[in-house]
Formats: sequence, C-alpha cells, structure tokens
Amino acid sequence: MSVLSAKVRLRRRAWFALWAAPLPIWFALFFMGPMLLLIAMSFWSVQNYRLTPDFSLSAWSYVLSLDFLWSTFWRSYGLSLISAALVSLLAFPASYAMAFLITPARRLTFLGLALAPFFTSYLVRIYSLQVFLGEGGVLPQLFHSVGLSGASLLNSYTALFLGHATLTLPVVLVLQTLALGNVDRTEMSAAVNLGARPQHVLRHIILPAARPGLSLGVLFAFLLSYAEFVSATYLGGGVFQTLPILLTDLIRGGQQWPRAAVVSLLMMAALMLTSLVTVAWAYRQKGN
Amino acid sequence: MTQPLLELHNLNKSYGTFEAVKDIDLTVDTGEFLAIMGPSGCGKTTTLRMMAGLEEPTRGDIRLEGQQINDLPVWQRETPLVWQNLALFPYMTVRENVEFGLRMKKVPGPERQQRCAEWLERLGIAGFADRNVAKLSGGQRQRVALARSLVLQPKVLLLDEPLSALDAHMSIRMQGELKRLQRELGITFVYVTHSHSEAFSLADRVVIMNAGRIEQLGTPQDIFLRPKSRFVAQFVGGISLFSGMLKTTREGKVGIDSADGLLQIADPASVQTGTKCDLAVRADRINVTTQPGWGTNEVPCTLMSEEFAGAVVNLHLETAAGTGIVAQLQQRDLERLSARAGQQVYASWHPEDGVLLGVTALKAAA
Amino acid sequence: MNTHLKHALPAWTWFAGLTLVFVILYAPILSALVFSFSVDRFPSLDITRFSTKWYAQVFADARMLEALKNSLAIALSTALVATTLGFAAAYADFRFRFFGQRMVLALALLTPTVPIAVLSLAMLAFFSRIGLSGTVGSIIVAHVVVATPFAMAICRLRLEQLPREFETAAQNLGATPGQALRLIVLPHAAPAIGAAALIAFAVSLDEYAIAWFVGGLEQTVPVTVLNTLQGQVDPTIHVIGTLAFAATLSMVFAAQMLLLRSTKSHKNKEVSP
Amino acid sequence: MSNFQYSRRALLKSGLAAGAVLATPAIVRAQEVRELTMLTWAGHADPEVVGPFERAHNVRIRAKEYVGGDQMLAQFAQSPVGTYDVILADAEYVSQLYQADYIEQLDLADYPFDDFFPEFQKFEGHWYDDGLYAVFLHFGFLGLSHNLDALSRSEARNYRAMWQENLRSKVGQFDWHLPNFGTMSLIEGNPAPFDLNAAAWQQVQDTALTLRPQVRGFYDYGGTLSALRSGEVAAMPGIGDWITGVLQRDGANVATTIPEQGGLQWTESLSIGKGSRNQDLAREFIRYMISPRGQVATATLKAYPAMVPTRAGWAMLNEINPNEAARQNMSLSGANALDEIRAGRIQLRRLPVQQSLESWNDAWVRYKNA
Repeated sequence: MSVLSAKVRLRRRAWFALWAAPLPIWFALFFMGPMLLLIAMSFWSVQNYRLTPDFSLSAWSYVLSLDFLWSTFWRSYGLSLISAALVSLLAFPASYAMAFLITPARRLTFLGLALAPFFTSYLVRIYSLQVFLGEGGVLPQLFHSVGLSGASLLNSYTALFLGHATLTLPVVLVLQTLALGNVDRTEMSAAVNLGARPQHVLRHIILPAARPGLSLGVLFAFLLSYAEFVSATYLGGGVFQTLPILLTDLIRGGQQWPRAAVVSLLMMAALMLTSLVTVAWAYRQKGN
Repeated sequence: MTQPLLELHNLNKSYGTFEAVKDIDLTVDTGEFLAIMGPSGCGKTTTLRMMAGLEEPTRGDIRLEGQQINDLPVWQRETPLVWQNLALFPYMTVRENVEFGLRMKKVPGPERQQRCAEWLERLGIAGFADRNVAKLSGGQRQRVALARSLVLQPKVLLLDEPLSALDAHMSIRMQGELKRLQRELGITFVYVTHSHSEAFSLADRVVIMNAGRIEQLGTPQDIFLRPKSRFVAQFVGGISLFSGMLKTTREGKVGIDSADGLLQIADPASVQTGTKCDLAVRADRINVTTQPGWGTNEVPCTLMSEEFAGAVVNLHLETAAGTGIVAQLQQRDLERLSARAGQQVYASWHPEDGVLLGVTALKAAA
Repeated sequence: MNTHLKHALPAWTWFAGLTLVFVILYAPILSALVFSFSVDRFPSLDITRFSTKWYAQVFADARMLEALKNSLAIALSTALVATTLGFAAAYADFRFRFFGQRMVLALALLTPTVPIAVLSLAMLAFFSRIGLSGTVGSIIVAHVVVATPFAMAICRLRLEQLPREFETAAQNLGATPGQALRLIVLPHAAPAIGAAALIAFAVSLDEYAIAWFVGGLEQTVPVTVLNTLQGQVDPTIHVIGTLAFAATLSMVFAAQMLLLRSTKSHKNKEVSP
Repeated sequence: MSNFQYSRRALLKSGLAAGAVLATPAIVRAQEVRELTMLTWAGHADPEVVGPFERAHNVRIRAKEYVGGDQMLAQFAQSPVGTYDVILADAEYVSQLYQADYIEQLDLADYPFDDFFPEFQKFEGHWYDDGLYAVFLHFGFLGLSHNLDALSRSEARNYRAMWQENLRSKVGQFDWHLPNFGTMSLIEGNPAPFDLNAAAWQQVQDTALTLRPQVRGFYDYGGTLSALRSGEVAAMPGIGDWITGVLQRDGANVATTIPEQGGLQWTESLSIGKGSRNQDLAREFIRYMISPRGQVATATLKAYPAMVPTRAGWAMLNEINPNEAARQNMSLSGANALDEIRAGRIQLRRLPVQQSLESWNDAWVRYKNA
C-alpha cells in the first residue's frame, strides 16, 4: 500500500528493475536454463548412442545401484576434505605472517602475488607439477641426492594434494589473510593486558574472531578440490577414483550423459549441503 | 489566516507489522523553528525523512504551501536536510560540496559561484573553500553542511540531530549560530533532536513524540510547565511523579490518594473523583527541609544523593513508599540545609505547583 | 601496525610458512618458464640446449593468433558484461530491500557448485536448443555466468563501505537517482569495479572446459593448451603459461596500483571529525 | 645424383597429377573463401597437412580438435545440424556415428578404392547395409609399448612380461576399455578378441585383475606420452607406434613390440557429417586426404605417425621419406607391415560383439577401482 500515484510508482519500479533485474534475468536464461536441462537430462535415455528426451528413471537407478558409488562418493568427499584442511593448515602461517608481521602496504603486494598464479593457466601449472614430481623430476632428484629413494611422486596422494593446493592455495590465502587482518587489535591488546600469553591470544582471541574467514577458506578449498579432475588425472594418475572421474568414466559407456547428469546432481547436492552447514557454522553467534 | 508552510495529515509509516509513525497531524508555519524531540525509535527521524521525501508514507498526506507533494520525488522537493553524520561528499572539496545542489538545479556558472562564495563567507568557511572536506574540524564540517543546504535558499530546512557529533562546547556555540541564522533568514527550521537543551533553547514550538505518536505539541514553556502525560514528564526530566486515585476529603479538599499519602492539588474542577491519575511536580518547586511542618504537601523521605549541575544542585530523594523525588536547590540553599546522604528530610510543595497529567485524555475518553 | 604484539611462535616460523607457500605457488610457474626455453620436446632436467624455438612456433602459428584474438575478445566482453551485471546486482542489493533478495545472491553463488564438465555439456545442449552454440558469443554468455559471482562479490564488499546517506544526501540536494549514482556511488566503487573487471577478465582468459564445449569451432588459448596437454604434448604449453603469467602478473599489479591509490586517498579523506 | 633427379621428376609428376585432380573446381577460386569444418583428433588440420588443399580449393579448413570419441559424439550431437562437414573418427566410433544417424552415406565411385590394399578395400567398420559411410584414412598396430631400458624387445615378445616382478607398479594403461580388454583377450588366446562368450569374457576380466597390482596409473593420450617418456611407466599394453613413434623422434629409448599373442589394429576414417552444407567440398577433402600427398602427410603427421592404406601413398612416402617408410615398415618390395595382418597376428579393435559397450565400460570402471 502506498500513497504514491501509479505513475510515480511505475517510474520507481523501472529504476529499481534497471539494477535488480539484469543479473537474475541473465542467470535465469543462461544458468537456470542449462541447470533445468541437466535435471531433465537425468531422466532421458540413450538410444543408439543418441541422447533422447524421455522420462526414464534408468539413469538414476543405474547410478544409485552402482556398488562402488558410495565408496567413490565418500572417497571423493574425504580426499577433498583432507585436502581442504591441509591446505588451510599450510596456508595459515603464511596468512598469519601477512596479516600480523608485514606492513599493510606490503600485505597488498603479497596478496596480489599470491593471487596471480590463480589466474595463470591452471592446466600449465598442473603440467609443470607433473614434470616436477615425475620420474627424474626436480623433487625426486632432490630426494635422491639426499639419499632418499628418488622414485616418482606422481600417482600418490601427495601429488594429488599438491594439485589441489595449486588450485586452492591462492583463494585460501586471501580469505585467511583478510579474516586475520580484521581481528580487532584492541581486543588482542586487552587480552595481553589481562595477562594472556601469546598462545592464549591465538587460541582464544584470534582464531575465534577469524572463524568466518577461516571456515570460508576451508569451504572454498573443499568446493574447488571436490570438482577437480585435471590434477586427479594428471597427478593422481587416475588411481584415485573420485566423482568427477567417475563422471567422465560413465559417459564412456556410450554417450551415457544421463548418468553423468545424475552424478553431478549428487555432487551438487553434497556441495550445497556442505556449503550451507559451513556457512551456518562460520557465522554462528556464540551464546544463543 | 495565512497558509501553513508544511502540513502533515494523518501521516503513517509502517515497516511490515512495525508501525514507526502513527497518525501524525502537524502544521509548520512559515518562519517557525520547530523541534521534534523524543527517545530513539520514537519515529521523529522517520517523520523528518518523510518530509524530505526520503521515506514514502504508508498513509496520509504531506503538503507544502497547500500543494500535496507525496508524489514529488526527493530531488524535486527543495527540502534540504542536514544529516546527523553530515554526509559531506568525501571526493569533493568544500566548494564542490556547497555548489553541488546548484549544479543539480542547473544554476548558471557565474550565479552559482557567486551564491556559493556568499554562503562560504556568511558561514565563515571561505578560507577553506578548496580544502578536502575530510581535513576540516567538526565545527567547520558542520558549517559546510549548513552552507550546502542553505545555498539552495530553501523554504524549509530539515535538520536531523545536526549537533550530535560535536563536543559540548562547540555544540552550544553552533546552537547560538543556528538560532541567529534562522532569525536572520526567516527560513522555517524543522529540527529533530533528543536533547532537551537544544529543543527548548532553540525552538518556537516543540513536538514530543513517543512510539510513533505525538505526545504533546506546544511551546517549550507549555511542555516544561504543563507536561500532558507521564511520558512527557519523565522525558523532559526534573519532575517528580506521584500516582493515585483522585479523591475528595471530608473537609472538601481535593487530592490524590497516593502511596505517599493524600497530596493536595489546586484546581480540581476539571476532573472527576475516583479516576486514576498522575501528579507531576517540577524539581525547582520542591522545597527540602530537615524538619517537618513547612508546607501543605509534605512527604518524609531519605536523601539518596546529590548531583551538582553548575549553580544548582539536584537532590535525589526517596519516600518510604519508594517513590523517587527530584528537588532542585540553589547552592546556598543546600549549604543551609546541611543534610547528608542517608539522612531523613522532608519534601514539600504548594498545591498550585502540582500538575495533573493525562487530564485532557481522560476528558476525551469520558 | 601493532608492533609490540607478541606472537605464539617466533617470527621466523611464520615467515618460513610464508616462504613455503610461495615456493609451492611459484615452483610450477618457474618450471614452466625454464622449460619454455628448452629445446627438448619433453621436459627433463638434463636440458640439451636452450632456445626460443617454441616461442617462435607459438608466434608463427596462425591458429594460435586467432585463438589469442578470440580469447582477448571473449575476456574483454566477459569483463564488461560480468562487471556490469555484477555491479548492478551488488548495487540493487545495497540500495534496495526487495522480495527474493537472498534468492538472487544464492542463485549467483550456486554456479561454483556445479561440476564444470557437466555444466559445459548442459550449456552446450541448452545453447544449441536456443540457437546460440558454436560462436564466440556463446562462450561469452557462458563465461559471464562463471565470472559474474566474483564481480558481484567484489563490488558488494566495496559498496558496503559507502555510507548509505551519501547517495540520498545527493538526491536531497536535487540530484536525480542517476546523477547521484554517477557522482557519488561510481567514484566510490571505481576501484572495485576495476578489480572486478580484471578478475572477470582473468577468469575468462583461463577457462577451458566450457570454452571447448560451447565454442564449437572457435578456439581460445586455454582450449589450445587443453588440446596440446591431452593430445600432442609439447613445450608450447610452457610458452603459453609463461606468457599468460607475465600478462596476469602485470594485470594484478595494475589492479594493485588502483586499489592502493584508492585506499590511500580514502584514508586521507576519512579523518574522523 | 640420378636418384635425386628421379625423385624430383617423380615428385613433379605426382604433383601435376594431383594438380589435375584438384584443378576441376578451380573456378571457385574467383569466389570468396569457403569454409570446411572438421571434427578431428589432434594434428590433422596442421597447415603442412591441409595447406595444399586449402590453396587449391580456395577454402579455409576450420578444425575442432577433440580427445576421446565420446567428447566428439557429444559435441556433434549437441551442435546444430551441419556444424561439422568432415569427421575424423576411430572406426569404433564410425559405427556409433552411423547408428546415431550422424553421418551421410558415401558414394563408392567418388573414391579410388582400387588403389587401396585389398584388406582395406571393404573395411568392415565402414559398411552398413551395403552402404559406405567412411573412408579409411590411416591405421596402426597396438602391441606392447615399452621402455627398452626396462624391458628388452625379446622380453616384450610376450605380454606376460608385464607380470614380471621388476615391473610391479611400472605398468601403465591407456584409460579406455577396448584396447586393454582386447589385449587381455589376446593373452587368453581368443581368436576373435572382441567376440567373447560369457565365460571367455569373465576369463578376460579375471586375467585383467591379476595385472591390476602391477599398474601404476591410467592415462589419456597426453598422459601416456609423458609417462612413457619420463620412465614413469616401463610398459603399456594396447599402445602402438602412434605413441612410441613420436617419442622415438624425440630420442626416447622406447619401442612398440607386437608380442607373440598378437596385436590389435586401430583405424581412423573420414566421414561426412549429416546435414553438411558443403558435401562437395567434404568429398574433395576426403579425396585429397587419400591422394598420395594427403597420405604422405598423414603418415608423417607431427602429432602421431601411422600407416596409410593406399599403394600410391606408400610409393610416394618411399620416394620422399624412405627413412620413415622403413621405420614404419611400409616397404613396397619385400616384407612389410601388412604381412603381420596377413599372417593373422593382428586383430581389429572393435566394439564388443556379444556384450554391450556399457558392460565393458562398467567392467573397466570396476577394474580401475579394484
């Protein structure tokens, strides 16, 4: 209800729509469109190697009855969760250094440098890592020279993890550094003033205050690692069967895109659920 | 009868189920200095913003010089606002800030510069014209904000707690200047504040708002001397309140039968006995003695604390029934009293100094 | 900076962590740089000879040039559209309260949860049904979907720092909503808009999976990298990586300068009264 | 010297012949440049391959390179009709393209099949209901590819070498079920390795599982190149000269041996996409690719070398690049690669006959997961 005339209301709505409408329209057309098609596609059938619109549950029943589906699902989930946690741990000292030990002007430069590789061809960096870790590569040679085995590091979880780190480190670094940088300095001084030792300040002041940023870092690392298949192929050697790998494998049964659609809907469901839980946890207030 | 400048008719604003402003009727005359006062969340700023066109009323009319302006968008209203945080544009110099409105109104260059210069001069900030607004002191920023609005020669200037960011000293200085400017220019000011001293010292009329409604509208004296409700009395402060039942004694005296005994009042004609009502007594009308027997309405109480406020002292007393009483004494009266906290004292006042609250409301209801 | 803050561990441990992270980030890039100058087709530590022959091969390849042209055109358009859409949505979210506000944000933030291989096929299938497949335009449309969430997030964060009164104050002084936006909001948001555009540009420039699917015959640089990596492996991958990194690094520095300048001037201006 | 002159004259002659063939549609030259689109494996649209055709027909070839037939099929299926004029596909995918009705029937008379070696004249994967749907472009043998430092040629004469203790975790596999299960089937001695009854199929899977502990990883095309080159893996079954030939060119000590149990043959062919708007040009292009010049370019492809099916192609290769002809054993006089086929040592790689494609795929996914 409003006291304004229809003309004025229309003019206001038009101005509002000018800003509010473009993105939803674009996404409704070019994102929701494909997504709905994807959902529809999970009910299609394949006849003579041809994807045919249909209403068939065969793709769903096929995928859900795969005996290794859930082991793959949990392996995929677990590996990316471990990677996300490890990347976060790996990044933490660096973020801490950038947030507390470097001047703000320098911090911006460091953040830029941390972010730069993120936008450099990811494929190239994975290929380079393959060269780095493979038989006779830099790292095995280095290990060999200090008396270790010198065997190739590829097709191991270490290699896969480095691939995940290559993808996710920059994002995690930026999120962590911003989170730590926003921790209230007076609160920290107050704690010190009250006799808290540095370890306590870290545990009871810094970490809780930075929790949203730190958990978002874990979440992003998880999201990116979960959907990752390039390093799973080139560094993991395809021996870690994850959902993205399963997805490409399924297609090879003769244009089985409906099955791939089912797997990706499962993946999306898992990701959305995880995101919701993490975000809710990250922004949960103490004391309700 | 002259046309009122600004009229609000039955103005309402709700956000969902929350009613921020309820049935406001208000007229503002040309050249008047009107203050709207109330606790935070009472709807005073919302009312002001509706005048400026920053909020759109849910119901009701706003008229400027008799013309309904509900439909007029903000930028066509010519009701400039001085913001609580000033909202000076950080990417512009003082001059650019002041010229901003003129540019928007497409005032030609020479006239714009001349008017801008005139106002910079008038507010004593010509020397800072090309400085970045962030590099000014609080008082200077205040003047820029005023100049920015006044340069538009508005019929009415809206001010939203404009002095709240200043320190006490600067605030008092700016109050004086505001008053002077308003007198000189003859512009209508609508001034929102939560400070009594600002409202009472500046305004011709004061509106007290509570929970979206107007509680009382009147001159500062009216409100100070004759608060209409318990709320106004409490909000204005320095008033002691007693509640009880209106009663006629066997001797024919009329008073309030309160927990602190029967308190006499002077003018009972307008009320019926048997109704519940509140009695307000202003602090400067209360007499404090160490011995009883000084006045008509006398209540024994305990001296709780003293509060120095310059030349006067506020004594906080508490009766046996737990009613709080404030009494304002001159410094030398206090010395004469020579009482200490915790000591038994007597508060007394003349029946003429007691004001019955909520009477009109009762009459209307009856 | 709080210089007297005591840390839970000595400073060198934190710096060691920082160094380690940068080594992990930059080792692959450094390796790409070195091997891009190796004459051998397959990289190994005993490099036969250094040469610029792979650079010459990249520069002489007409298809590569075309791919580069496509990539730049796509990335520029993506940056333009994604930034416009992202800013508009961020501004709408900042300025207005409306039904479904959270839905819009959720919709935009849903994109990163879709596995890219399947998103690509879904887009190809959808685009070909609406007659928009196999063109540079279809890659742009798809990249905008991927890049807009980033642009929106950046603009939204920056707008949050703009006191809401500024814009209404301008309108109160007679500026139309358009003028207020142009004179008050845009100058404030300019660095974020710049950064958003750069990031959208970079996201588009590095995307290969969707580009392969929806691009049809139109090739972009990352698609040629993908083809080389999956097919005829050769050091042109390293060359492209090195060049891309050089380009990205300079863009990041440009963004830095923009942000740095704005923070500086912002700081100067925000001395509390 | 005289040899040189001879080959120059021969070159001129064949060049003129090719020119004559190509001269017919020369009238189009006056017109604007036409476009011919192609969906192909890597390397087939390199300028040194298609350049002469482009110039002769005033046409520009635009190629979409794919890796993996399923990507190719998806791309074709989801693109508007007529997007791709020419498709280069593995023979197994030609049958899928045919069943999905994505390719045009060809006219036998348009192509010089007389010049093909007899075994390729009526290649089974190209004919459906007596109709021709694809033209044989090139082929190669798949055996055991191995690093000579780790596995000698004589050891590689038996696939069983992969089970050796020293190859534990050193065997790589190309990530596709057909060549791998096909090889297992050869090891099990099935005369028709893809035509298996239930018991034989089960036996193939069981044998495969015994190899699984030796396997280091599963690789795509590029990954296979890198893994064999770096020594990451020492042996790969079901791989051929198309990989090791490339690595040899780069100086790697690798080779492909066709073990005693036999090898497989891969085949790639050219088809015309359904609804192509440039069918005449597509036909000319296929004719060019099986002309001697096209055949030589194909045989010496930078991305992967392979054998070609035409006599004229062999002849020209022997003239202008005798070393490569010898390396690939494409000798016109004396013993050559075709003898392997004739001796029955080489079986066609093809879709499973008694099982569905998806059951092989399922088995492969299961195997990888084991």
